[in-house]
Amino acid sequence: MSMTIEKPTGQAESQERPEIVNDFTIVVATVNGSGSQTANNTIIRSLFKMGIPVNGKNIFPSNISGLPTWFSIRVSKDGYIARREATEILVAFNLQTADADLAALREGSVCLYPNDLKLVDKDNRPDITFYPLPVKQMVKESGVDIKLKDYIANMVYVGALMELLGMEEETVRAALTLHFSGKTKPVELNMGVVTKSAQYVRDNLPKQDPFRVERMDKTAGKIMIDGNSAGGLGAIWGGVGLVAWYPITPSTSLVDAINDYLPDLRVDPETGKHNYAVIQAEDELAAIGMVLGAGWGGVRAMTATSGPGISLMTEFTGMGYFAEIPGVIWDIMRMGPSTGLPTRVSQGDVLKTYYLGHGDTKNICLLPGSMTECFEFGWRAFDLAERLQTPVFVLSDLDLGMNLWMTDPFEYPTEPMDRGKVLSAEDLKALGGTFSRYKDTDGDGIGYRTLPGNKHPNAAYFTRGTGHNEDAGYSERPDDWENNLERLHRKHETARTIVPRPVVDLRPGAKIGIISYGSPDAAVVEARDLLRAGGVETSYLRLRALPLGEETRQFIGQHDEVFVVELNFDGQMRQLLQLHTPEYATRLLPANKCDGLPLTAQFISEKIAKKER
Amino acid sequence: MSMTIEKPTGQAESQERPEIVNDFTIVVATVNGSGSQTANNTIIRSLFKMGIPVNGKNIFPSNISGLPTWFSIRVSKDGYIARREATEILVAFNLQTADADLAALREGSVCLYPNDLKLVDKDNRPDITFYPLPVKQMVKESGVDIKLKDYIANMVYVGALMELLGMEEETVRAALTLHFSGKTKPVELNMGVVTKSAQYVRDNLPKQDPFRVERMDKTAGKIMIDGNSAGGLGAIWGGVGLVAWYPITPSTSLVDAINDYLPDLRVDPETGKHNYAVIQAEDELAAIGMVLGAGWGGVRAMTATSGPGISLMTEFTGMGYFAEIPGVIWDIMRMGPSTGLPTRVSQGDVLKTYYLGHGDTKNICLLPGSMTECFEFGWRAFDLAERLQTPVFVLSDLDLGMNLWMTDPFEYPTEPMDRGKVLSAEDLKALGGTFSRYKDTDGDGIGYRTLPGNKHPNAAYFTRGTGHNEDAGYSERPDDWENNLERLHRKHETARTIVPRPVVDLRPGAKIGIISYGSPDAAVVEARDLLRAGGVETSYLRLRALPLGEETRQFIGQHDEVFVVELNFDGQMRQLLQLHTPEYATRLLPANKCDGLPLTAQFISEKIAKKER
Amino acid sequence: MTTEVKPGAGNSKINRLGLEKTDYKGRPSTLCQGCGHDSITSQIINTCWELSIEPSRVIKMSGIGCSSKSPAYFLNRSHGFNTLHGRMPSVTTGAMMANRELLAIGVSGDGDTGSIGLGQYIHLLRRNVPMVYIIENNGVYGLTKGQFSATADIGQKLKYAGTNEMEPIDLCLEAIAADCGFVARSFAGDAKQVRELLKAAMSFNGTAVLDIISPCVTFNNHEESTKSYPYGKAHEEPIHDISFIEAKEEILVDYEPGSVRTVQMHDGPVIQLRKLHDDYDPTSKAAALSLLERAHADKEFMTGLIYIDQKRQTLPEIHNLPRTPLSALTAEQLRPSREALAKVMADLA
Amino acid sequence: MTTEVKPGAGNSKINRLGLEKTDYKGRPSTLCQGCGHDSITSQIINTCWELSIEPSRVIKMSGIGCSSKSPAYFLNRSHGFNTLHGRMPSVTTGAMMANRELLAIGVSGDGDTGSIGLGQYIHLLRRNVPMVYIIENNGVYGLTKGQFSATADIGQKLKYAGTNEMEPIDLCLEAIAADCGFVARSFAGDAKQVRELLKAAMSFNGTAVLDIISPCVTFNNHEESTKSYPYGKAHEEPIHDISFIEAKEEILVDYEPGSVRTVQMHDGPVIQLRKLHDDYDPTSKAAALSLLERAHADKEFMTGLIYIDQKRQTLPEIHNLPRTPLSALTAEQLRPSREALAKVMADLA
Ligand SMILES: Cc1ncc(C[n+]2csc(CCOP(=O)(O)OP(=O)(O)O)c2C)c(N)n1
Ligand SMILES: Cc1ncc(C[n+]2csc(CCOP(=O)(O)OP(=O)(O)O)c2C)c(N)n1
Ligand code: SF4
Ligand code: SF4
Ligand SMILES: [Mg+2]
Ligand SMILES: [Mg+2]
Repeated sequence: MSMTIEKPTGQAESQERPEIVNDFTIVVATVNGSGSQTANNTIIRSLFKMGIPVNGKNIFPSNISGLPTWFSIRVSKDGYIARREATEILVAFNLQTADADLAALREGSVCLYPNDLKLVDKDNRPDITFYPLPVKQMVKESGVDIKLKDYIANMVYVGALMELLGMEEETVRAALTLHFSGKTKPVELNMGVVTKSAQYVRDNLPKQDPFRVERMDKTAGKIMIDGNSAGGLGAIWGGVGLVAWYPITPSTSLVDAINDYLPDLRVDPETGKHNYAVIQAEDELAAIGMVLGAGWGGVRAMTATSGPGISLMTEFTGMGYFAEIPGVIWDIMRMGPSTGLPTRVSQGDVLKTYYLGHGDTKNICLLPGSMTECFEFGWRAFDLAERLQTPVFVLSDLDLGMNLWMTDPFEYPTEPMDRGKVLSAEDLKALGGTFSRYKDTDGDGIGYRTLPGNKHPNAAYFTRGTGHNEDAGYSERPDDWENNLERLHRKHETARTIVPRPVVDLRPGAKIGIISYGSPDAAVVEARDLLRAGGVETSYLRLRALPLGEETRQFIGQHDEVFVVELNFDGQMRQLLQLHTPEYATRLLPANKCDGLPLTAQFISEKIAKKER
Repeated sequence: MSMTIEKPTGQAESQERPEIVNDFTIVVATVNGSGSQTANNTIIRSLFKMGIPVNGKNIFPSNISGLPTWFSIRVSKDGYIARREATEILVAFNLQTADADLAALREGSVCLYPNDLKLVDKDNRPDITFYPLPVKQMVKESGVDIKLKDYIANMVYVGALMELLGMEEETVRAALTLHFSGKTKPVELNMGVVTKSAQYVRDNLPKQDPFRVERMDKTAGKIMIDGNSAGGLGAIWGGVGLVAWYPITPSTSLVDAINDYLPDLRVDPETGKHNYAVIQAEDELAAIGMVLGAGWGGVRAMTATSGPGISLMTEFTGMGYFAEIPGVIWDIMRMGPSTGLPTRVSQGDVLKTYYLGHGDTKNICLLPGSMTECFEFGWRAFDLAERLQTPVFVLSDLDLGMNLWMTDPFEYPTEPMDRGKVLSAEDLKALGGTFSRYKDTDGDGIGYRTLPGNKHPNAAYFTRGTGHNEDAGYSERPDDWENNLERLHRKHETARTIVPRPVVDLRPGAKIGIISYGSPDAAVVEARDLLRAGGVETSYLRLRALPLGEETRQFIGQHDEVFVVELNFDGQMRQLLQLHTPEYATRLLPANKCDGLPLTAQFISEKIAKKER
Repeated sequence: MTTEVKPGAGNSKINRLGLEKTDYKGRPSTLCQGCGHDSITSQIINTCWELSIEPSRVIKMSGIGCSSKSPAYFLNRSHGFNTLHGRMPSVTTGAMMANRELLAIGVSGDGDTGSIGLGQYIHLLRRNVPMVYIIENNGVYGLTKGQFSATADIGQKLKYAGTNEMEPIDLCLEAIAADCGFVARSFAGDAKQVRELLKAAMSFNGTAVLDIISPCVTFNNHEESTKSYPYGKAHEEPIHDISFIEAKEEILVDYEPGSVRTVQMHDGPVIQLRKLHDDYDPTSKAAALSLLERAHADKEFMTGLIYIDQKRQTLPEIHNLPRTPLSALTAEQLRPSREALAKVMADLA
Repeated sequence: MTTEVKPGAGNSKINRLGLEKTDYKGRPSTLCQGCGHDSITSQIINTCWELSIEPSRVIKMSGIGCSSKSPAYFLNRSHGFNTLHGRMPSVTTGAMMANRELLAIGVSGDGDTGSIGLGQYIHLLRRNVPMVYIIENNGVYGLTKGQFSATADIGQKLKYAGTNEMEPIDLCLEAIAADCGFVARSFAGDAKQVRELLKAAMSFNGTAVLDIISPCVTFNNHEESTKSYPYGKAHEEPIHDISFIEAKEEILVDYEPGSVRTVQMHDGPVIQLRKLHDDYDPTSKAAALSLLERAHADKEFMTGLIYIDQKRQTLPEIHNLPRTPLSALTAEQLRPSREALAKVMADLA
């Protein structure tokens, strides 16, 4: 992509070109709003259906139509799904960027482009195989209505790639069928152009490049999904009752998914009544307010937002923390500060969210690193929020949330719902009608609560963000205040032991450790292989939640150097790790990047290798 | 005070009681809204006018009238002004708390109370000297109108103390005159009761306690003021143009002071026009928005708020940081999280404010520790904000802001105003009309800006919170984004070198260091004397700003153990210090307290002594 | 009229639920002696007792301010939530969606609603969240010691705050503009009207706004202030004499025809509006708008039920919620089956 | 009429400042082809050029949204500030207090103003901050891909967003309730009316609200949508034919008496309102309220200058600011003297 500065890979490829099978990257450059998403997903899904590990990343603008967008499809027989900087096949369908995109191509690559597009530099790149496609003409021939013109145009490169790479026509049809949920008319219309285009290539553009695909069996039993849909499904299986939200990229599609699935899954079959509500609030302050109101009322409530929304939720987060009200907040992290880059990925809210709220607050944060975890944390977040009576944040990101990932199907929740310490009227009766809302009866820092509507005459208590004693009475007494903060601290220590533990891969003899979380996992996995190939063995700990726990301390202690891989500028998780393990503060080395793009294995391995040399 | 749990001081006082001169604490317990502030300030000011170091701390409820309030007046010949836990003289004028207040009195103390108030425990405290006062009767005799009843009643204890302690009648009169800004009628009315009460004591209540005051010369040339007035004056001498605010305790009195002084100081003598505006916004989001709008427009703009307001300013702070707009935000810290204890002190926003805003933000924070610094940082904050083109926070607290402190008079600003890098139309012309808003021309990370209204045809640029290049053009390019964050980082490094440096007192051979900031300074100073008396020598570094600098690293390096003294639960500054000096992370020990009360020297010295034993 | 009627058996001190008035009391007030808010508090207590409202059915909501403290001073037996400054609307929305069977009594102030909370206020009204929304309107920020609020009249003077240069916001006009179906204005000094309006509001299905002038005796109670007791007592102009009649009671007094309007509430009770001077139709939005606009122009202090419209759906109705509170749903109703998950997964393969 | 008039010498392509229209252009728009916002953008360009407005006098303000992007597409020579979502009002307030001599042109959206920004919008109007406040109203959140906004009509259907169950907020009604002195509604498809209203707004001393229906061709442009081009073209009902006449020009056309109302703007120009069907008096608040209430009830799309009142003081006037911008004051004017400090200190001794 012209947007990444690609250094030519020194060693020129030899003349006789060996085939390269199931191991290359396609970048489709188009104009956003032109419906290329359909075409690109078709390519991904058909490769997937051919059993070939594949992953797609959409690098799109914060705009509705007319600006450049790049979609990179990585085909990897070894199952690597991280972004690569190198591109082997360019689909140059955007004249605004075509020349720059071409310039960024590594030696020996391939370029498909509409034959009416003038590539200034074409003749200076003998190393590239060019395939000009008669897009206009084919669209004309297809005779579709003007509104669909762009969509159809994109099918031309689908057909061409099908032919050149050897994709199976049937899988392409199957992919389109899935996309149009079985409606034959659009499927046939698009398939028509795909096959025409393939035919044209067969007749006029002899294959001259080494790249092709070949059926494998590496996707059997897997599904493809984006993290926001996974998270939405997780919330539904977590029994979400109220979703209050305000639209913001890249979190919107999480609520869209919930809206798509809820009617099938949660409408009462007898009465037709909705056992849920999704409310579009007027802003994020209202959204989090509704969530806390509902959580206080005994319903599993959530919102989904991104950086700017998190900032606006600061005051309410502090109240939820201090008045001890359950609620779930998804932050699909995008690039900040401020409005920043709404359509680019980052992990820049980690430290901020952990400490969100004035005064001494520390919030529970879950850190999904895969589609299965987006689903699992989707339901588990509610259990933790109700058990710990506090807002729980799920920090996903744009790469996880909005891109299509290959994954194992989701496992049904392994545990029954944990509704936490709630006293019914009967419970209260059994207790002789005495109850102190904020008393640490069990030594875990968590008190018992009652829900509004509880008929027991002693059930009521008063909820407030001001100082209070064990009985929820207003208090300014220094000892009440201190005791309360100490109990909240105990509660945080309890949380430390019940939040999802890190995933650790300890390599015997490895002196170097890597700590990461969230979407960079894919790049770390690949980087470790690269490093191992280069003779550098590493251990790996993937964090899955804040607060940090004991395993993490041990892991750091077991290595001479621990690189913290993350997508932000200040190394926010590294800072939290240094605070967690002051004794090892100097062992924790930064391996962070912050340019809005998903991390690459190359970046990580070079960072570590350089330090090791 | 009944609100602090006071452990009896083991060793009982001997029988023959030596005089105790100018060295004791008076606690006045009343009901809030009863106007006792007048009486208490009268006592403080008259002691001050007698040349005796004195300090008052108001421990009041978040309420308008009817709840208990305690005012503690420390008289200290040695000039110690921190809060003490021990009380020698109790004015028990609040029946709600009288018994508890009495119970909390150390052995051998004194208790003044209205003779119609029944003290349950009176007979079990032979160690206490009791002075019953005929308050009702004197009020009746004074014949004042019912509205003033409470005020007058308070003058009764002023008179009694005057007599018992030996305060000079003239200084009391002078204090009242100052309070009523010279109006003789109220002065005489109050003085009447004061003298009557003194007379009554002289005639009926023979002195039986050892406590008295004696003229000194330790307050010559000094003034008494509260930190909010000092800060307000500082802002005025800083040339503040716009104040946009929303009322919140304890910051309100800062804007009140500005409103009181501005008309005299900043109305154009010829035209009568106002060279300033103070706008009461509808909330804190609007207040900070107005501040940034005015800062962008070229005016020195500020707001004052406290915790909840800081939370609401999170999003705008990130925009100010990223779009690089000057503005000054005073946070008079009160106890959080959430609404917390609105009338109690804390330093709980330090870490939060430094990192305020989603994404990678780091904000400049000034940390005044005295009245002179409240004034100085009041004007200096504007210089820094305009020089660094960013929001600058001044983190004061309720103790500094709302209590009366003795201080040297304020020094006229030592430097001319620094309006920062602003290009006029002429400057632009000289530059040949070329200018890049976000270009690091000088290598300090700070670009040049133009103000709206600049007539040069090339002066205009577009301000936004989204990604931008050096020319302020919208950009999603990864390299533009990264370069911009790196420049902002350079700017932060520049800030590190120009913010107020810490005040360091290095003691040869001291193995223990103390780091503190803000209002605890008074307690630290006293604690170091206590420790020294106990054979423990300490060095002391008082921070005055964030980001932290090199001196601080060196100071920590020079000591085996460094105690971080602060008023919050999580040791927020200690965390920032650990991140600043990972190599010394384990040397930094917590000495923090978080109960809503100003810190005492006893707490600090015990904390350190215990560790040292 | 209802003021004469004692619920429960005869003149006894217990209501239909067998509860005494003390069962509806709260903690002792910590507000200033004579604060208007306290008199509204006692009318809330009276109303709930007289209507025999089950305390456990009530949630007491508020924002931040002296007014917002009041929920602590009534109905100790009800859950209460003293939220954040200006945020009572969103929190109450969530709570009522969680359990639509509750009766929400919200107490806010003119600063809490008219300044920081204005946006949430209007959006709550748009959603028609079922609740009684009481604004204890004193024209100042009491708890922060007397600054002007957005409802203070232009030109008004206060010792501390100086002169107010801003046009006031009329929270009733805002409510009507936002299609609120129950909009009333009253005066804390008019106990009977406050009580009758409270009863009507508690029987209304939707958001019921009561903008009650509630003098701040400490900071804003001198004659010239339109928010003071003296001013209110001198200038209050009720647009009608309102009485609330529970269906269960027969109407004791009846008037000559034409002199009375009756509004039938959807679940039985009746509001009786006795004409005072000119006849006023509270079901006409146009009438309501011009009444307020006139009152604003001529600085008149009109009180009573300004507008009522029972047609709009409430938020739980719009969302087609079951009668069973969402908070009472079982794990089975909340978590879809294994089969359902398997099917979704299959579609993604 | 003005549409006929070309400023500058005769028919030349330069205006009184000697600037060509291109001098008023911005960067190329990145909005969708045919977006209503772009047609408003070109009217802003035309207006500023025709009125010979000094570009350096203008500040372009906005919030966040497709609409809020537009300031980048006009007046490259003016400072611009694309603030935060819903926060254009507060930032503009600060900027205009800093330099009252500027002309603020603000562009917001229905989501930016009616949802997240409603509170700041109303409080800006209360303060009467001098600015042209344009709401490019399309009934949806364009930039987040088509959710309903607070101005979407109840019952409206969209493929993606489903059916809208909420009553719409009328941002003109809100403006009048907040005593805004210039309230107009228009349609992006009615270029001439938009232009004339813009000219009037730019000559108004105070906040001038233009609620312009500006179709989102990508998400909300089908016939049934009241915010679509087809609907607008079919249903727009101008309440008068408006023309703006700069004092400098003599009135070219004149009509038979009674058929025209003229509004004299405080600094010279005149607004001419030619009667269409029934006579409408835009200086009557009562008339304006009932017009909007009727339009709401009968779902009519009335456009034109709904309300004008030039009596209110602006915020800089209220604060008694000098004509010299605060941003132009010298260090001497800003920092009091040593003597002044000494005196204050003495009083505290
Ligand atoms: C976010 C925030 N800002 C400011 C405050 C300070 N504050 C507390 S109450 C209040 C105003 C209350 O006025 P009103 O709602 O009219 O209630 P009243 O005290 O007059 O009854 C303010 C500004 C706060 N608690 N939270
Ligand atoms: C605090 C915050 N929340 C949400 C968003 C996401 N967002 C961007 S624009 C927009 C709505 C814009 O709608 P409107 O104002 O009507 O403008 P339009 O795009 O329709 O012209 C939203 C919700 C944001 N940028 N900031
Ligand atoms: S300050 Fe005013 S509003 Fe607050 S309690 Fe006192 S009288 Fe009531
Ligand atoms: S999405 Fe709608 S509002 Fe946004 S640019 Fe496109 S047409 Fe305009
Ligand atoms: Mg009030
Ligand atoms: Mg819109």
